Amino acid sequence: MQIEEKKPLIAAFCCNWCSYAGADLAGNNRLNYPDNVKIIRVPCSCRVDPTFILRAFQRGADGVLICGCHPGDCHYTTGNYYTRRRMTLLFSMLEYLGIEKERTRVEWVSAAEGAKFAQTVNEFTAAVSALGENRRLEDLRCKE
Amino acid sequence: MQRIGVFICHCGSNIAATVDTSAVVNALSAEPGVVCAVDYPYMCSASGQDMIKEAIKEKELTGIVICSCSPRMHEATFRKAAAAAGLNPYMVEIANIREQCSWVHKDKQTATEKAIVLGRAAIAKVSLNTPLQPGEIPVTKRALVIGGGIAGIQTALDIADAGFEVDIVEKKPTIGGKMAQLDKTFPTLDCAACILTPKMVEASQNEKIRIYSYSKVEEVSGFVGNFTVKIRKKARFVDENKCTGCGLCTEKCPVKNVPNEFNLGMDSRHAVYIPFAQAVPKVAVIDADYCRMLKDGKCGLCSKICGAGAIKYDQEDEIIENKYGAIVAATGCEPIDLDKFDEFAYSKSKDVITSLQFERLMNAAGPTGGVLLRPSDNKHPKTIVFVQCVGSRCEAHAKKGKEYCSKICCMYTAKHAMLTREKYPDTDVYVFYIDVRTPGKNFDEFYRRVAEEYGVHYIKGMVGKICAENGTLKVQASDLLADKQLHIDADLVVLAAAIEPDRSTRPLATMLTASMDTNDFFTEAHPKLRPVESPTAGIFLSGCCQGPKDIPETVAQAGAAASKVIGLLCKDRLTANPCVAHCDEMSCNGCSTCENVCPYHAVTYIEKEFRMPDRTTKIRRVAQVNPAVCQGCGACTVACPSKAMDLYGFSGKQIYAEVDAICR
Amino acid sequence: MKDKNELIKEQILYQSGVNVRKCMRCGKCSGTCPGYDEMEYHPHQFVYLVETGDIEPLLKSESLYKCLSCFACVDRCPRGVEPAKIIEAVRLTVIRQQGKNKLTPDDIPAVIDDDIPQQALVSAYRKFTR
Amino acid sequence: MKFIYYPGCTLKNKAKNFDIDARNCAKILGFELIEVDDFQCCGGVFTTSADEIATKLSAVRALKAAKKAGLPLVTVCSACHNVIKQTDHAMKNDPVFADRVNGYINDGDDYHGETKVYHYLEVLRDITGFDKVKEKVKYPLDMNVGAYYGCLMLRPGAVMETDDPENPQIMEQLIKTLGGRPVDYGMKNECCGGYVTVTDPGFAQKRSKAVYESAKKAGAEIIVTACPLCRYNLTKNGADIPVLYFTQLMAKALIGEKNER
Repeated sequence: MQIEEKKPLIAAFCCNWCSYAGADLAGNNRLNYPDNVKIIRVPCSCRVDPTFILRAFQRGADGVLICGCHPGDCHYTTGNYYTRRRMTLLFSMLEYLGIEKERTRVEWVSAAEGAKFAQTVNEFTAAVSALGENRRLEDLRCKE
Repeated sequence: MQRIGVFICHCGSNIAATVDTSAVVNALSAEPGVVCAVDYPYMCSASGQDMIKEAIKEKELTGIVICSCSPRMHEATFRKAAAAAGLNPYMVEIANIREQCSWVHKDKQTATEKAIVLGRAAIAKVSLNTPLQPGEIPVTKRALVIGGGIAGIQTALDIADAGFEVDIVEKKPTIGGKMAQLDKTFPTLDCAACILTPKMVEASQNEKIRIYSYSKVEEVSGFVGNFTVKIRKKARFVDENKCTGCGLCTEKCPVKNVPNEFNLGMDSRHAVYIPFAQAVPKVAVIDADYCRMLKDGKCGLCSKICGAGAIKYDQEDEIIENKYGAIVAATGCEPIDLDKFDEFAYSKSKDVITSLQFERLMNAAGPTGGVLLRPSDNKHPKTIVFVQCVGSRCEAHAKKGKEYCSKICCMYTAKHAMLTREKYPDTDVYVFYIDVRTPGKNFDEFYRRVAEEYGVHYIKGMVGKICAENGTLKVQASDLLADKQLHIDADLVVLAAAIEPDRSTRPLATMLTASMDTNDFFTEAHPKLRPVESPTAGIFLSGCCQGPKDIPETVAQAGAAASKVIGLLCKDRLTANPCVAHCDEMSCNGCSTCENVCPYHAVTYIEKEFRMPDRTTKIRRVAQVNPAVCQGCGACTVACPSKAMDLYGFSGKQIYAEVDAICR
Repeated sequence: MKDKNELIKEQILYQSGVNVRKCMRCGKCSGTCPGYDEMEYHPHQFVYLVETGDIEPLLKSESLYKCLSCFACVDRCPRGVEPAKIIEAVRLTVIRQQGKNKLTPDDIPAVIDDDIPQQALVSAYRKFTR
Repeated sequence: MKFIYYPGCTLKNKAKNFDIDARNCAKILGFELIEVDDFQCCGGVFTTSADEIATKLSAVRALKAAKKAGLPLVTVCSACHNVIKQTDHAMKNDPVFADRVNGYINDGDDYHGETKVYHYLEVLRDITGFDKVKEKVKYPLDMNVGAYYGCLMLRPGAVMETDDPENPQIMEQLIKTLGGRPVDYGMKNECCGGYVTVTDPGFAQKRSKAVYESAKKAGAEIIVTACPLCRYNLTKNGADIPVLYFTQLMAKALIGEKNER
C-alpha cells in the first residue's frame, strides 16, 4: 500500500485586534508563507479554549499556533495574560501526552508586525514539518 | 435547514490571478446547506452587492458566506447589504481569501485548495450562526466629575460648553485642588491663582455645572449611560445658601490654633474657616474636630455674630442620589509621606520642607505673606539646598518611595530656584539632581536659563545625610562630576517629594469597577490609543489620577476626557455590540470564576428560582452577563468550568465547526 | 574562554549577591558614606567599575580597607543596590590570595591598649584577613 | 518570662559592667536570663559573602541552643545582636545557605530560623513594656542623655527591624522612662569608626569626634550606647562627657549609684 505524503496541517488562532490584522498586513505586503496555515479568527486570544486545540489535534492537525496582542497591549487589557497562563499549562500537558512542544506555540504579533507573522509561520511550519505527521491524538473515526 | 449562499470575489485579478475561482465555486456548491455559489469580479461594488441582495431574496437564503478580502475591510459593507435584503447582518461570514491566501501564496493549485478550505470553514461557521440583535441602551445626559482640581474643573467646563449638565464632587470645602496652592507655574511663571481662580468662578457660575463641595461619592451602581451615584454631602454646619462669605465668623471664632491645611500646617486657622480668599463656593465651614460648640456645647459665638443667620450646628450629612451617563475620575495626586526619609531630617527639623510647602512660603497669600522665611525661626535662609527625586525612582524592594518618576519635580524645582535667586540674589541655591528631565515645550530652555543666568548651582549627585545642628542643616552630599563629597551648611532644605494618587482613589476605583495599576493610578483602556478612558465603559480619566502630569498635560487630558464624554452623551441610545457572552443558567454552577476573570465586571450573580425535574422549585445562584458592559473578549467562556458561558458570534460550537472544516 | 577580569567580576557578583545593573547612578551611597574622604575609590565607583568590569584598580586600592561596613549606603540606596556588599566582595578577592592579609599578628601589639574590646580585634581580623 | 541569653566575649571581659547591669536589671524587671552553655564568639561582624558559612556557625549554634530550649534568644551587645539576627535571617530566607549550614552541622536537627531573636532593648519595649520599667525606677535620672545607636543595632534595616533606622526612638523611650531627657542629634545613627580603629586609628578618631561633638552640641551631658566598640571608640577618641552602656544607665535609675563597680 502506498502512503501518500501528507502536507503538515496547521491551525492558527489569531485575535481580531492585533494578530489577525498582522496577518492581513503580511498579505498587504505580499510576504510569502506556506499555505499549510489556516487562520481562525477569535475576538481575543483568551477566547481560545484548550479544547479547541485538542479538537484540532484530534481531527488531524499537525501543529497549532496561537497569536495574540503583545502582553500589556491586549485590546481587552488582560486577555493575553490568561492565554499565556492557560497555554503554558496546556502545552506541558500535551507534551506529557506525547505531542512534541514544537507542535504548539504562542506568539505575540501586533497589527504592525506583518513580517513577524510571516516569519513565525515560516519557522513554525518548518518545525512542524520536521516532526512529520502527528498521530498521537488523531482520532481516525472522525475522518470520512 | 440552513440555506446558504456563497459569493466568491475575484477582486479584479487580486484573487483571481492566484485562486481558480470557478474551482472554488464548484467545490463549495457541493457543501451541505449551500444552495447557491457564484463568483463575480468585484463583490463589494454596487452591482456585486445587488447580486447578493437579489440572491438572498430569490433563494430565501438564511446565511451567506463571502470569499473575499479581509473582514476588517468589508465585513461591515456586506452586513449592511444583507440587512438591506432582510437578512440578519450577523448571518454573514467572510472567508479571507485575499490577504490570507491569494496575496501570500504563489502556486495557483495550492492557493485554490486553501481558498476552498477557508470557504468551507466559513460555511461551517455560518450554519451555526444565530441572528443577533444589537441591544440599545438609553443614555442619561448628565456627567459626573469626581474631583474639583484643575483637571475636574476643565473637564466640567468643556462638557458644560457642549450643552450637557455636569456635576462636580469635591471632598474639600472648596474646589481648586493642588493648583490653588501653587505660587507660580512653569515655564511662563504666570501666577497659578490668576489663571485658576477665573476658571473656578466660571465653573460656579455656569448654569450647567453643579458643584458638590465637601462631599464624596458613597456608592456607584449601573453601567455606561446609566450610572446611579450616591453622594454624601458632609455637614459643614453652615447653610450654603445663606452664607455670604463675609468672613466675620472666621475672625471672631475663639479657637485659633488649628493647623491650616491649605498652608500645610505652617500657620493656623480658626475652627470656623474659609480655606482661602478665592474659595469656591465662598462659604464658611466649621471644623467639628475643633469647634467648642460642637464638642462641648459651649460657645456659639459665630452663630451670634452671623448677620445672615447661616450657622446651623444641627446640620447633618445629606445623601443625594443622582443619575449619570458618564463618570470622570479626576481625583488628582498628593505628595507622599516623607516619614521614612529621616536621613534628610524631615521629621527632625522644621526647616526641612517639601516643595509644596515651599510654594506656600513663596506665595503672597501664604503663611509669610510671600516673604521667604524659614519655618523654625522666621529668618531669611541664605543657603538653600533642593533635593530631587525624594521617593521617586525607588526600587520596589527598598520599601520606601515609588518606582516611577514623578515627572513634575525637575521643572518646579528649577522654577523654585529661579524665583529664589530672582527675589533674593544674595541666596546660594544648590540643586542636587540625578537627571534633569525636561521634555516639554520650552522646558529645557527654562532649565538652562536657571542654570546659566540665575547662577543656581546644579550638582549631579545626591544628598546622603542631613544633620540638624543648632539651627543649621549640615548637608552631606556627593558631587559625582567633581568626585567629591560636599558638606554644605544650609538654612533651608527643600525635598522634591514624589507624588502619588490621592488616598481616596482606591476605594473609588472599587466603586467604579475601574482597574488600577500597582501604584494606585487608574489604568487606561489602551496605553497608547485610549489614554483618557478606563477599560470600564462610561468611566473616563482626567489628570494625575491616571499618572503624574504637569498642568498643561492635565488640561489637555481634561479636554480629551470631556470630548469622550460629550461623544457619549450626545447619543440618545448606545448600540451595544451583540457579540457578547451569555450564560446557560441550567449548567451554571455559581462558582464565580467568570466574575473573577472578567476585566469589565460585566458578570454579576443573581439568585434565581428554577423548576427542577422533580417539579420542585429551587433557588440557585447563577451568573448573569450585562450585555451593555460586556465587551466580548471571551475570557469567561474559557474559564467557565461547566461551559455555561458562551459567546455570541464566536460560540464554542462555531469554532469547533471551523476547526473541523479546516482539518477535514 | 573567559578572561581573568570576567571571572573576577562573576565571583564578586556571586559573593555579594548584588545586581549592579540596578544602579541608577544617583550617588547617594557616596553622599552618605562616612569614609568618603579616606577613599580613593568611592562606593558608587565600586559599583560602577564592577559593572564595567574594570576591577583591577579597585583590587590595588587602599579604599578596600576604609569601608566601615556601617551599611548606611545599603539602607539609603533608592535602588536597593547594596554597595557595601560589593566592597566586601572585592576586598575578599584580594585578601583570599596567599600573603595578602591586611592585618598580621605582628601588627597588633602596636595598636593595642588596655581598653580595646575583643570585639574590635575579632572584627578587624574578620574583615582584613583570611 | 525566660530568655536564652547570649552575652558575647566582650561582655565577659572588657565590658563586664554592661553584662552585670543587664542581669541585675533583668532580675528587678522580672525576667530570667539563662546563659547559653559554651557559647562561642559571634565573630564581631557579619560577613556578607555568599560563600561563607564557617564565620556564621557560632551564631547558628546559639540560635539552635535557644530553639532546643524553646525560648527566645536575647543579646545586649549590638554587634552580637547584628551577627545573630542577620544569620537567623539568612537561615530563614536563603535556602542554599541554610542547606549548607545544616549539612555541615549535621546533628539531625536542622535550623530554619525558628528562634525569635531579641535585643535587650526590644525586650524592654515589646515584652516587659516601658511602663513596667517606669514603675521600678527608684532614682529618676535628671540629665540630658544622647542615645547613640551607631550602625549595628539598626542596619540593614530590612533585617534588623529594631526601629526606624533613620530616626530610631527605642533608647530615647528608655531614657524618658528612666526620668532622663533624651536629646536628639543628627549623628546618632552614624558610624563611630568601628573596627577600623585597629588599622587606621586616625580615621576612627575623626568619625568618633563627629559623633560626640554632634551629641554635645545638642546638649547631651552623657552618651549611652549598646555597643562596647562604640563606647571604646568614643571614649578613646576624646569624648569629654561620660559614655555609658544603656544597662548602666538603667541600673543607675533602678538600683542607684552604689551599684557602680
